[in-house]
Amino acid sequence: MSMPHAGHIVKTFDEQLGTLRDRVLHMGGQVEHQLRSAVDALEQGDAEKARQVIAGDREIDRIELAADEAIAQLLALRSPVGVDLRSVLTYSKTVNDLERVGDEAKKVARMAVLLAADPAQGEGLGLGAEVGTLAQRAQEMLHRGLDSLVRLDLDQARAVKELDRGLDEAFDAGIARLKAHMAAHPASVPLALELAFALKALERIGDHAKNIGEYVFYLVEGRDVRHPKVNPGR
Amino acid sequence: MSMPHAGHIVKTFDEQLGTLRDRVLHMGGQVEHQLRSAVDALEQGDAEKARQVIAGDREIDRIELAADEAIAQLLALRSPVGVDLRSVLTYSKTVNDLERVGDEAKKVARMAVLLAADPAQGEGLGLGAEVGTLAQRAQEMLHRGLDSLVRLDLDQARAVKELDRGLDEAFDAGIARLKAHMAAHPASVPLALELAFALKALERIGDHAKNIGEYVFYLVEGRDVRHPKVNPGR
Amino acid sequence: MSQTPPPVAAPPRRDLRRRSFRNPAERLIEGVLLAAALSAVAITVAIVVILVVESSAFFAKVPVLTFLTDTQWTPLFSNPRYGILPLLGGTLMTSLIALLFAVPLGTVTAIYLSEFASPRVREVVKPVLELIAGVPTVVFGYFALLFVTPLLQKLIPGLPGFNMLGPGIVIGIMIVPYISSLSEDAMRAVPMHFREASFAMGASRFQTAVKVVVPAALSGIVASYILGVSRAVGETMVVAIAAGQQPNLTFDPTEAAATITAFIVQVSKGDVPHASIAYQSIFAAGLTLFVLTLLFNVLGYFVRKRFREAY
Amino acid sequence: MALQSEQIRGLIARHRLRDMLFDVLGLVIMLVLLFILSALFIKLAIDGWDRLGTDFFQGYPSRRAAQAGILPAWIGSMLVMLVTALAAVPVGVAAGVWLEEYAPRNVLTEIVEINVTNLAGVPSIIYGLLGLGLLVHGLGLGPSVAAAGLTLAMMILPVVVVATRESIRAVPQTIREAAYGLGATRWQVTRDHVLPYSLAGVLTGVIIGLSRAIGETAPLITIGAVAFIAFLPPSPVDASFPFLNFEWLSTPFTVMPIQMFNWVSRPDPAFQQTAAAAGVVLVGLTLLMNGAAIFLRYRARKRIKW
Amino acid sequence: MSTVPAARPKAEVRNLSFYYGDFAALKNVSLPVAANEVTALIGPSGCGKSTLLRCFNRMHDLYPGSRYQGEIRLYPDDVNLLAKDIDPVETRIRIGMVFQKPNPFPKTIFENVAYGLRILGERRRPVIEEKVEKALRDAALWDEVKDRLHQLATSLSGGQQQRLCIARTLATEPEIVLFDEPTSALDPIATASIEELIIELKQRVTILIVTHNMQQAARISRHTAFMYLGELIEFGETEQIFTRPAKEKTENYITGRFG
Amino acid sequence: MSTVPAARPKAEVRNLSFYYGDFAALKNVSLPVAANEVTALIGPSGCGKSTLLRCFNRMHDLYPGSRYQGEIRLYPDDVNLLAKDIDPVETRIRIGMVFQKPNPFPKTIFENVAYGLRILGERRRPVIEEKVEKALRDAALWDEVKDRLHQLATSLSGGQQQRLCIARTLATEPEIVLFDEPTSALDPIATASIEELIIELKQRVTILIVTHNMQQAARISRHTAFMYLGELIEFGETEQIFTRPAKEKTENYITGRFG
Ligand SMILES: Nc1ncnc2c1ncn2[C@@H]1O[C@H](COP(=O)(O)OP(=O)(O)OP(=O)(O)O)[C@@H](O)[C@H]1O
Ligand SMILES: Nc1ncnc2c1ncn2[C@@H]1O[C@H](COP(=O)(O)OP(=O)(O)OP(=O)(O)O)[C@@H](O)[C@H]1O
Ligand SMILES: [Mg+2]
Ligand SMILES: [Mg+2]
Ligand SMILES: O=P([O-])([O-])[O-]
Repeated sequence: MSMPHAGHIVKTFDEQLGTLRDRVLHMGGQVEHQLRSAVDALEQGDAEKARQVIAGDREIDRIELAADEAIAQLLALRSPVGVDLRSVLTYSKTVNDLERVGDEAKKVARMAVLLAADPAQGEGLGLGAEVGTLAQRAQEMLHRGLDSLVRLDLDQARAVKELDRGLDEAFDAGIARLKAHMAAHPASVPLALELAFALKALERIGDHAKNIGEYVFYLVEGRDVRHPKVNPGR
Repeated sequence: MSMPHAGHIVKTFDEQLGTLRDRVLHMGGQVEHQLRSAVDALEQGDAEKARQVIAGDREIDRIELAADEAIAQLLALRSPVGVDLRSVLTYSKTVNDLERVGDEAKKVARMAVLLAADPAQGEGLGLGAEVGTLAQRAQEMLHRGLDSLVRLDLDQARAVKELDRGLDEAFDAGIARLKAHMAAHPASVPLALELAFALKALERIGDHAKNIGEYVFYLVEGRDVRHPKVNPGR
Repeated sequence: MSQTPPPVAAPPRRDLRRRSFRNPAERLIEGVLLAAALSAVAITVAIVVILVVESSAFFAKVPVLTFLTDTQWTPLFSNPRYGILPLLGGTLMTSLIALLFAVPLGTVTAIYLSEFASPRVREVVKPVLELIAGVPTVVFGYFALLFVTPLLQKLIPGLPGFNMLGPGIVIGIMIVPYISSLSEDAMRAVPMHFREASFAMGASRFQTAVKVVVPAALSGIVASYILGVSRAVGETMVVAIAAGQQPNLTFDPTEAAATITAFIVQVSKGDVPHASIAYQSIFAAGLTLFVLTLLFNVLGYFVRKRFREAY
Repeated sequence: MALQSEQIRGLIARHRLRDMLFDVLGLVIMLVLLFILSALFIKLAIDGWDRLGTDFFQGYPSRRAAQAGILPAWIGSMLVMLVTALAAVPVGVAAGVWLEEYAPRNVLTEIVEINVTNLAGVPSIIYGLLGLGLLVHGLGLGPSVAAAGLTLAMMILPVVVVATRESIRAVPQTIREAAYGLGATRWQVTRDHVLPYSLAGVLTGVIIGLSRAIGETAPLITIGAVAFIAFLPPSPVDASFPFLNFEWLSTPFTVMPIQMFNWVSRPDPAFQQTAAAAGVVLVGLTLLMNGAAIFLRYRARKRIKW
Repeated sequence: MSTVPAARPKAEVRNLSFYYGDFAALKNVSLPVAANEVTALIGPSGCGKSTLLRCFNRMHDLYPGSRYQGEIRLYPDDVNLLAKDIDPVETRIRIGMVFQKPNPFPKTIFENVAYGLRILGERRRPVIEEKVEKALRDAALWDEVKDRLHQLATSLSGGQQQRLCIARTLATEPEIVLFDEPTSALDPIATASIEELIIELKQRVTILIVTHNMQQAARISRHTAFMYLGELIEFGETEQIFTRPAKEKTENYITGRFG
Repeated sequence: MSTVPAARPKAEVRNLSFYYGDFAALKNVSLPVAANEVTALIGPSGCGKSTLLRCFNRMHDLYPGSRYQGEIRLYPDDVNLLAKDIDPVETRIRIGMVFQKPNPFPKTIFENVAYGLRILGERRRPVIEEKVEKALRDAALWDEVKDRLHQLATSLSGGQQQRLCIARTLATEPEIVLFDEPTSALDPIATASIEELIIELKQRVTILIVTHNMQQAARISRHTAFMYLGELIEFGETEQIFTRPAKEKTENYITGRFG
């Protein structure tokens, strides 16, 4: 495992960078857990679990604040340059995305609460398969995105990008099915609309995971690969 | 007008910070313009304008990349501390939010394209008022958020926060109306769902504007006021 | 944004190639300076040549071995003997007495001035010592003969008017400022931060002086001793005036004895005909003295050089 | 803490005591030294006091102690010094400059350096022998003012060289590099910077050298200075063209210290008083010169900060 | 002035003023020094940083004409270091100092470190050897010099010399070590090793450091004091000082505005 | 090695090796120096930065026993500065130098600045006065010293002295100015003004600067060269060197890892 921030003469710097990295990865783990719980709650109609997720988002927010403060301190006290700076900037952006993922997970959890309150309706929507696919893909992307960050694995990072395409297609399919369902069952509209937002949330999670993968490129190679259309090659 | 980064002994530093700030404000202006155009396109059913907005997002992306690079360079070459560091971090976060706003504006524009293709349907939805209110509020929030950044005006920043509550309410009302409409007019579902996403986008823009206001607090007072629930007072 | 620099009226560029007119003047000056520096070599060469040439006539008459081993020096007698040992003995005795006096006093004074005395005391005492070093030796001869010896005669009954002790002590007094001044310079040259480091560890003044300053300045101090010896050996007037003119191979400091230098003065005072053996004998004596001091000087040179390289 | 503070306090107390003892020892030694020296000078002054008067300075040596004066001696000293200064200063300073500013790092330089160092340690009487062999007999100058002046010039040459070198060395290399960096040539650097900044030091060295020369006896005895001279050398300045007159260079002469030596060597106590009087003058003169040198150096140190 | 969250103060400056003759180099400075932490003093040239530092081991007593007013309390003894009845020598044994320019004595490496022990009257060779080794290890120098203990200290590189000076100070186990710009004569690599060392040392001793290099203060200290014209302008946790200083003067100084 | 995007090179080092006796202090260094830009040389102690800098004005010629091999071409003349037929004295007139320790001559402020002009044979007082004023203005010192031009330069503060040395160099309108760690003896505030000055100066002259302070290189230079053990490891735009260096050695050095 390549650690870009080992080996400073001043070991505290390694420690601090390491701590920051661990904090970010810990946040990633938490967010993954939130997402998994939210999806489980949705699939199992478990309102209690969903509520835990909603409550748990505060913890994510707390971690975000702490991480941002740690980043500001590291920048202020250590003036990192080169790979160290790129690491810190990557962590900063990753934290931001993870926080957004947390929020999206919360949205999914909210949906789960609604569904749990009206299980019959949920059955009626019959979207178990779509949600399941989307959720699974989103989770995989997030996991791989974080993994690519841990391992500084550009192949993995590239793979996340590929996966995003599939996710977007699944999302479009899901929305199309929803539209059809809503048109056919007007009574399902309120819940279905919420479900649409949940699907959207899962789709967004994929985008965030993709972002994380892109940051890894920046960290490792020093080039910003976001927005490939306006940014050919760099 | 208080400029936190004037008066360095090394004037180039002032210049560089000034350039970065101008870049961020310019991006803000661009994004405001995008949003206004998107909303106009939506309200006027102007597909051409909407397409311009969609195309214009690339420019936003380009500015984001350039700003992020400038920020990385500034951090690497100048090791800012104190208010300078807070400024840079604020700009960094603001850029991120602005890019998101740009994306949301693009979503609104996409909706506008759809609507323009089917003006009758749009009329039928009869949501002109809701969209108008939301759009107007979102625009105002964005404008005020950026303004608070320009002037380092905490009152303004606080005001943005207040406005967000109204926006959220307007959004909820809009969604409720949409649900009712969809249930009543199943044929409108496909377009209505897109409209719901557009409303969601406007609501998110408000959130981003609020974020910018919160960063201003950080810049001026050095305290992070995001996530007030987990972060009482700081 | 970086604007393009305003067009600056470029000064006419100077040609970088070597110019010939400047070099001759510079070279001329360098030549003159070099010639001046070589004069030092010339003087040394002249000394050696004169001493060797004049004394070679002497050594043609007196075998070198006799010169070095005979214990009598009576060139002016009708039955002249030319053994340098008595003169050498007198020279070394007076120098030894001087050193026994000057080294401890000079060293203690130097340490005291450099490490203990307040700046004000130092500022007064140091120049005074230097002034003393400038007093003509003939005046010290006067002291030795008319002040110190009479004083000693009170302490040591039977001390003859001419003796080695009195002039020895006076030479000692003469070279105390020399030794203390050079040693003090060497100690002053030890950078302040060494002292601060030592004091900061809780060392006392004496510990700092003895364990840090003196070792660091040691070669400078030793060099000052060596140069002191060299001066004592070459000292003329004090012994010429107060030690007597009798070549006398003895190690009793209370006796009178002649030194090499005193002998040369004694001969020169009279009207010695050029090319006489007496005339030549002073060059032989001078050569001995020169070799002796040369040894000390070269030793001192290397010790000092090491000291210079220390920081 | 490794040691108990009680122990430390004891240790410190012992160290303090030792400091104090040495402080007292140093002070006592110095005071004793100064006391002895002042006693010597006071005795000298007391002995010679009665003889010090205008007559003494205007009189010629005499067989009668009460009438003996030092006129030819001090005039002789002045003339000899003139020759010495004119010969030693330019050559010494130039040699010092060459050694510090021009000398390449090679054998020649090393040889010159060793020679200068050695010459500084050669006893003065050897210079006398040199003068005797080289100037008096070799060049046929005879026992003259010129021979004496040149002999002393050779003697103080190393003093001037060493003083020049040391004060030049005190000019930081950074100052030289600054001047070279501006495009100055070696001579410009020397003339515009090195020499002006070290002038006080050079002057100090020159004065100290001359004061040594003025008190020097042995070499002049060796070259044959006569103690008893009852006339003055011809004046160096003429009333008529070409106004300068070099005859004085070749006249026999005497100088102050020789005069004093001569008187000291006589058993007659009256002459010893006269000797003391000459001693007072001589000491006064050298003190004055050395004092001037010390003052100069002190002022230079104050004025130039790097 | 911010209050200090330092759990255990090792020393505390109280209303300290200091005069060189009539010139007040320190004006009513108060400052806690947390035990086993690094406290940094920063500020523009001539603001009195070194003066304050040198009060701690009474270095000023070596030179005539200076005057203290106020207290520096040392804990846990709770004595006033500046009191008349406190022996400066004892203070210096308990409070070590490392200087700007590496200044090993022109002796062997071993003798440099042994110096402090000998001063304290230690004669037993094995004890000295053991303590020298320990001090050199503590100063992260042992491995580099263990085979050349009897070579001259001046043969070491600048950074090694400075670590030797630290070892020399550590040998007598001081409670506080004062550093006066310890790296300003060193290059970045040597500087980094000294910084690393200082950070390690705080486990053993309390550290007070003067530095011109603000980034250095940022990197190694827990608390930072900003001084200006002999006054203490701001004292606080280093991260606070560098991310959100409370005083405008501090902000101006650390960000490179006109001081 | 990265290629240089410098539009106009003012000078170019080509395959330069330099020997102190047998010791190769520079090994085959090649490096462009862009006109009217600041180029910084960084690297650990003893890597040859100063040696390289001092090749530009042939300072090594002052000391015996050193040897150049390779070229430094100066544009637009397109001559090799190291060629035998080039006069080092002329070179030094066109290529000025500012040293680590401020080293004003112990003369008046005016005479310090006028010295270079006098060397060039300028005798006309009004011309000298005008140029001295201009140089002092260019060095941002005029306002501070205009009322005390005839006081000794040594009475100025460290930062002012250094600016005076810069003015002294500027007076003769050199084309390149070499700076050898010009701020390492100064405090942060004086350092900042010198940095500001250097940035301003590049409009007029080409600047080559050696610095131990990497942040300084980052702040003021357009291009940075990283040297190690006499070799040029990496040369490139400063922002690239500090955000994404191409060589691992560079990365390790700038981020404070083992060099
Ligand atoms: N021995 C002294 N006598 C008189 N004044 C002094 C003495 N030492 C220092 N000062 C003055 O006291 C003030 C504080 O000096 P100090 O050395 O403590 O400053 P500093 O903050 O350490 O500065 P620097 O960063 O330059 O070392 C300065 O104005 C200085 O001129
Ligand atoms: N006059 C000299 N004679 C012999 N070797 C020298 C001389 N000057 C420098 N060196 C050696 O040449 C190498 C490069 O020295 P240089 O001064 O250029 O390094 P530097 O990079 O400027 O280091 P620093 O940052 O310490 O100034 C070093 O190993 C040094 O020891
Ligand atoms: Mg975009
Ligand atoms: Mg200081
Ligand atoms: O900020 P987002 O809602 O687009 O993730």
